[in-house]
Amino acid sequence: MTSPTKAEGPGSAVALDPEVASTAETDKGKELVGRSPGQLMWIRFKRDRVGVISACVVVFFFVVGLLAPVISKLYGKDPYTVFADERPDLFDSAGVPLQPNGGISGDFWFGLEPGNGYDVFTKLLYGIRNSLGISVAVTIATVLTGVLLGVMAGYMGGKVDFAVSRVVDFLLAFPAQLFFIASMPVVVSLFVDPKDETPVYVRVVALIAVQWVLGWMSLARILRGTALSLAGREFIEAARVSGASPWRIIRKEVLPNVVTPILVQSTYMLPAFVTAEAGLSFLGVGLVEPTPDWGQMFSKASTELVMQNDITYMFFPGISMIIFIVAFNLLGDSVRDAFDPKTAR
Amino acid sequence: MTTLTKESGAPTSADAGAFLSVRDLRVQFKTEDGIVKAVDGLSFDLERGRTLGIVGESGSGKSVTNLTVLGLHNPQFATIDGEIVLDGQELITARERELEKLRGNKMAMIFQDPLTALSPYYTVGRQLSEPFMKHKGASKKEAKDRAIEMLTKVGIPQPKVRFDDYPHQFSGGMRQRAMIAMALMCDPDLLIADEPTTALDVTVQAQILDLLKDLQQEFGSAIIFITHDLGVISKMADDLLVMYAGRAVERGAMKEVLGAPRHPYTWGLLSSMPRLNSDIHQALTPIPGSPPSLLNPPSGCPFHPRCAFRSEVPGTLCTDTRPPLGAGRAAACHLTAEQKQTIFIDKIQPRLR
Amino acid sequence: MLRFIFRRTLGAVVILVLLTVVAFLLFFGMPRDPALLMCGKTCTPDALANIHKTLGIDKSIPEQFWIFLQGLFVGRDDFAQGPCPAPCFGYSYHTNENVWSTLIDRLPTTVSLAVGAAFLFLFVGLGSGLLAAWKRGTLIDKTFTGGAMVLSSMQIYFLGPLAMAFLVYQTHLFDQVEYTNFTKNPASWFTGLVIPWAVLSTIFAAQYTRMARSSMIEQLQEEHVRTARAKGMSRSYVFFRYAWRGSLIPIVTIFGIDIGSLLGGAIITEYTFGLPGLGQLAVEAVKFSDLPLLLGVMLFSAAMILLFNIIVDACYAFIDPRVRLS
Amino acid sequence: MGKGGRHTYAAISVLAAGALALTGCSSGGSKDGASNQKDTENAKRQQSSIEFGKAQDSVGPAPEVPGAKAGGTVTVLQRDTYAHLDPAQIYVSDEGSLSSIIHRGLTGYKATSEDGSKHEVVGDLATDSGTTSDGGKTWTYKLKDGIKWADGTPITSADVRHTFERLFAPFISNGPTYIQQWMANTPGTEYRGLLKGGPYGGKHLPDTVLATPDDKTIVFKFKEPKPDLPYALAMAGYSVVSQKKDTKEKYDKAPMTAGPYKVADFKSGKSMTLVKNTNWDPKTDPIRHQYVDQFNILFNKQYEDSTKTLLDDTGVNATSISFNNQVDAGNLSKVLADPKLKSRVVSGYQPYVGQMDINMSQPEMQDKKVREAIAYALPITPFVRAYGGAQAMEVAGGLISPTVSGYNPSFDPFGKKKKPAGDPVKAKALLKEAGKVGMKLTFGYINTPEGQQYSTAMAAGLQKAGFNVQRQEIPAETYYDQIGKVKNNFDIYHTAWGADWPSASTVVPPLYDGRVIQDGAANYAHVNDKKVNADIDRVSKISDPVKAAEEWNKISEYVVKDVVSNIPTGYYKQTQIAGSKVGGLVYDDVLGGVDPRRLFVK
Repeated sequence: MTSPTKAEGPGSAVALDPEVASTAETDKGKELVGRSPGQLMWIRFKRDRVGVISACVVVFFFVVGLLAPVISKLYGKDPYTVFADERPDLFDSAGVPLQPNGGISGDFWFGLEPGNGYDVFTKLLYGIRNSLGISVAVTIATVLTGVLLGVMAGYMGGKVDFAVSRVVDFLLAFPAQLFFIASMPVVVSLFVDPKDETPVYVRVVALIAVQWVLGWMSLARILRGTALSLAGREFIEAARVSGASPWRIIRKEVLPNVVTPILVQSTYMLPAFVTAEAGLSFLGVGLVEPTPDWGQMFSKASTELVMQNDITYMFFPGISMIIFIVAFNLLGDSVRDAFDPKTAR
Repeated sequence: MTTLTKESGAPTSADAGAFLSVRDLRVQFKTEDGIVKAVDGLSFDLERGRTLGIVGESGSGKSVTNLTVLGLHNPQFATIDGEIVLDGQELITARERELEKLRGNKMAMIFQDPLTALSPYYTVGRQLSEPFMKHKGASKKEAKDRAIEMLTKVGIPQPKVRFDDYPHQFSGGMRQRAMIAMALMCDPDLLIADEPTTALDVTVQAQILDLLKDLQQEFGSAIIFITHDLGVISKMADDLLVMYAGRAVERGAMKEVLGAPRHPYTWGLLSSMPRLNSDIHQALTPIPGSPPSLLNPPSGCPFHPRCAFRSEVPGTLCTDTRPPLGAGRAAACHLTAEQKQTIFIDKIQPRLR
Repeated sequence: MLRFIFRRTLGAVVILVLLTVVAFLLFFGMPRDPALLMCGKTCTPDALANIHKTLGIDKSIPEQFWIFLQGLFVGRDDFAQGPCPAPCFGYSYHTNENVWSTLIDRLPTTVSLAVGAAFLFLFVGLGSGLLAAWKRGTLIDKTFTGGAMVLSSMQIYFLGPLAMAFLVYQTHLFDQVEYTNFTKNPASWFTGLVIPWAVLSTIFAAQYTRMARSSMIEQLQEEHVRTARAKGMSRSYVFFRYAWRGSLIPIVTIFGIDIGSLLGGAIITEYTFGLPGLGQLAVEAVKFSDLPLLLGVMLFSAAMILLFNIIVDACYAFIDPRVRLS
Repeated sequence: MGKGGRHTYAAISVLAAGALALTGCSSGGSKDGASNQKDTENAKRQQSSIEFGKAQDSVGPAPEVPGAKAGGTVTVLQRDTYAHLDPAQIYVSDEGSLSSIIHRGLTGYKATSEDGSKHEVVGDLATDSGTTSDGGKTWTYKLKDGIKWADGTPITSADVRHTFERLFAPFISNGPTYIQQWMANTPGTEYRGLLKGGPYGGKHLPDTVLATPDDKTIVFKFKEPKPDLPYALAMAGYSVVSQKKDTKEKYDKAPMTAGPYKVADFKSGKSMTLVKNTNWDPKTDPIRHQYVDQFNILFNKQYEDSTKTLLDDTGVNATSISFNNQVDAGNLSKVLADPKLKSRVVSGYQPYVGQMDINMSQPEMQDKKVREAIAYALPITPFVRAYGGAQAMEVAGGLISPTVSGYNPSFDPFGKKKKPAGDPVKAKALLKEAGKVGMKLTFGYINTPEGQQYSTAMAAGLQKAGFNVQRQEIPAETYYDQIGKVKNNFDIYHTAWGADWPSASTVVPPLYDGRVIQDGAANYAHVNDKKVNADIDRVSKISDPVKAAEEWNKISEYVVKDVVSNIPTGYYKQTQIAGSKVGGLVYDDVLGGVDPRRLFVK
């Protein structure tokens, strides 16, 4: 093992079960020849059946989100039509579907939403689309920030490290949820032109910004540790001695070595952001009607109207979210194992 | 897999005389990639008061063998076949409860890394006393006296004070001594030392080795000494077992094996080791290639892909047939005895000077 | 030890002050004027200015901040509503109540919820985690791990309404969720909180099961645990003494974070079940732009998080002798 | 890693998730039953005007409630904590309900029927509902004997004078302003100039406005005739305040009371305990009773919570009630359908009428065809749905509530009762005629769950008629402040207005008089129509209440049909439930909720 990029992060220096150790050793013995860690990871991952299935489920959700407009076009409805006014025969005067099971029928596959009678199927599609879009954006933003600040702090040390670490400590002491709900109106008001409707994108930007501000610290902390230990390693020392600029060293030598923790952490962060975003919409500070959103569907589901008259409704957002989160967590485990087969579970 | 015959010549059942007798030991782990044969048909004997050295590269099955002797593998993950007889008692089929009575009592182990092998959460004294209290039914007071006695014996200054210290308050050498003291608490008849000196610097290493020898003389224990350092082994062992890919490839008295090795792998080991008295211009010769995968070991002689002398063996013997290991002083190689001797004298020995 | 506590407390106070600054700034970014709320239907610019003055928000932000900080430590006497002894968070704009006494008033609900749930999820979560680790690889392990995987992926805003719908509305097996003071009626205190406890601790317990299991398994693979086995110590002794001791560190760390943030107000839980605790208070404070209340809840919440950080760090010293508090 | 373990638990995970899916089923909504009868019921319940009672009607005690007995404790579940206890700050209905049992005013409404629908105005602290000699310019009141504050000190004319003078203090900003405006004879908030800063600097109102010649006599003098003064004085906001115990701002938390109950303990946001006021003499009070020993009021009970608790009806819940909480939208149809609950459910109208205001100051709204298009297109069904269906919200035809005299059930110019979901075809035709298809329409909506729900569906309905609707959320707490600005940027917004007393004189002039348009005034649509203004002046001088009611209604119909500035949406209804051991349960139309004054424990 001479190539520096093959060096493993310090996180993998775990004490081993003897049998696990021997497996790992032999694994390497066979496969080490001429394969990059990425290829190795891919080979290991492909063998993990649960991981592959979870990945398929996750991909399915993303595809559904991406193709929501296409699917609803084929299905022939959109999530904005007020069916309670279009098809009043299907509802009572309070907007509860008259048919049992939330009005599930051939026309409305997942039934109708009590209240304004939106089509649940398309609403869920678009809800997934919007929630995932926001969460992906938050993940990208937090990863970029976390990588930048974490690696900088760890590699440069000194004042930069001190400053970043204090900021991290400070932000970690924040009551996150409280901060979210308190700052959402503020952030929205920063963008809104009082003349026009608060555009949906402003809420989206605010949601992303608020979660981003309090989302990057854990990753930064992890990467700081990794970069700190890398900074003392021989190949970095060698690059430094040979006169490479710090920026170049970070880019060429440090970053390739922190890919593993970044990938693993991202797969854990994304579902957490999905649930956090949904939580905000649940509390009424995220996306609001009529913009479809996963969390906002939960908020609807927890109203007395739904709980008393139409329990069926709450299962669509509920079950789909559980499946998504479970699949994503399983995927996260698989990704971690694929990168770092020694970690025992 | 090729025609693997029984290890002809090896005794099929435990020698009545041997204190520890291992027969045809096979340890396999199931992994997602397939079955790993970590130990594949290993046999050896050890008598009281003697030291058996086991050498080999990483992954050759040394540690697995010894953990198996202690019964520390989880049967859920490992399949173990063969026979291990300690002082007339069969260990592989023994119940967990029986093994617990033997461990730390009749047989004890010194682990490689004293930093991780001692629990950071309890005092050294407590960790020492525990097995004594359990196995000998001693009181706390008696156990403490014994522990202090042992700490004194392994050369720890102020043992009474150190008794209440935590492992992190000890230096590396002291920790290793404490480990040894712990292993010796119940006067074990069998002591397994798994690279006990690898983590230590040379002066401490020498002290520890002396200590082990002294203690062996005093207690008459049998010692299995695992290392990949031939220098250390030459100071400690009476007999030597060279392991490769989960098998013994050469066995014999230490002096014979090191003085006149008969297996190309042993030659390789010796050639790759620097010596104090050797010519500094003399290049070391590493063994080419890397250790074999235990998932899918090479056919025939597992060493053949790396063996420089394969061409000396006629036909496809090396790739087809696994060479047996004879009884007593023996090497598992298809080369004839004469070939081994000539090659060693002509090609290997000059390099070792 | 004392020095450690002193030093950490000092650090926590610095963070709290910074947090107050942030919360102050945050509030002044809010799009609403709290005075408008109080001013009512017949509001005039005069009346508005008057209210600004009584609220003290006609002064500059640094000035207001300084007055606030002073009040925290020595109390204030310049409120129309009455004297305000230290720690003075002022009076709520909305309800005109002393903020500190409102916090203290709401605290029992939050504490009941947090402590009850913590009690449950610690026992259930750690118990099943240990069992799964002990029985690693068996059907029990797989059932527990799989169940924990699903349950830990649940959200309070789904599980809560679900539990209410089935246990209360449909089957009437349980009482309405409601907070009754323990000293007033312990029985209804208990019955009123059973569902929130169960829901909260289901999700948490599942997380603790996963965590306890994986950290026990990790610990069981530690060399010192193997050494203990090699000494002939029994499996259960090694499991509960050696491996457990090592597992405590991550467990205590996470538990400290969890209980700290729970005591600071479980916003979604309290909102879902309509429990009048600190979390709900926070939502109300935001809704009514109630700066003193908002600051009070934020500081209290952060203080809880910091307090438990310190407690966790102090706990490390008891668990792991290598940690020295200095 | 991986001993194959995870495969199994992944399978279990999927199974567990699936099991949840199987259990979820529900039975669907209910058909609205008795909704057809509603119009006939309304007609029956339609108010005849409230008369001024005679002096002997003002003599206590109040007639016994059939079957009533004294004693017991009633638990009261309320959603909102009482923000104000100072009478001068009380305007909202839940505080009004509380006020009815702790405060007293010069006059009050006395129920003259057992169902709470008929009332007359009688003297409360005063011996009668007031005497005037000059057609309503000068009103004289005499205080009864034996009236006392809760601390036992007598209530004198000085207290009454103080009550009215402190209304001019700057910290009083939430209560009604009718009498202040009448005294100063100015619109809006200019009245404050009459007694700047209130009475605290030692200044008093001149005797030409308010005179107290002796301990028992109070004389109001106005520049214009104010025939409605006895109604106005009956408002909770004009209940008396003790001069000696006035603590200014702090009075709002701990007022001196005179009613049958006094505040023993008040924890804002949590609870309030009311106990009997032993210094209240039933012989002086023609309106109130004092059957219950104690009221325990609990706050923060959302409609859902209080409904569930009251339906439960066990233990202490059986003696529970809510003064103001309605049966929540989700439970409403269930509760009304259950015959077993009939005896403990009461329903009635709230005084409010919902209306969509079209902002007449916006240039785009000047075109009457556009306004008519909005009126035809606007779906009312979303509004009805958002509040829980037909039992909670009745589609309105006009702007006068069924509780106010002059209500005309057949008025429905835009066919909302026939086509509550709107008539996009007709609307689109009108918009085309106006040449404004696709025009931008800014819809300011209140950011509550209901507001969000109905505004999206209303927007969808308007969109169908060819409007480009821009929904703009407005925070609920400042909603009325924002739309109350004359220069707001919204084209349409929804408001609701309730009469302060059952006369359209508290509806039409404040809402549709073009001369009162200013920031914060209730003419939210900025209607400024010459005919309307002139008619208001004419009708306010009519002294015959029946004729006046008819005329007021005509103006309101003109506003809807010809000005097309306000589109009626709904009449708010309310259904309340009580525990089975609560007696004397009556829905009082004037209070707009359960009448707390006559409750007892069975």
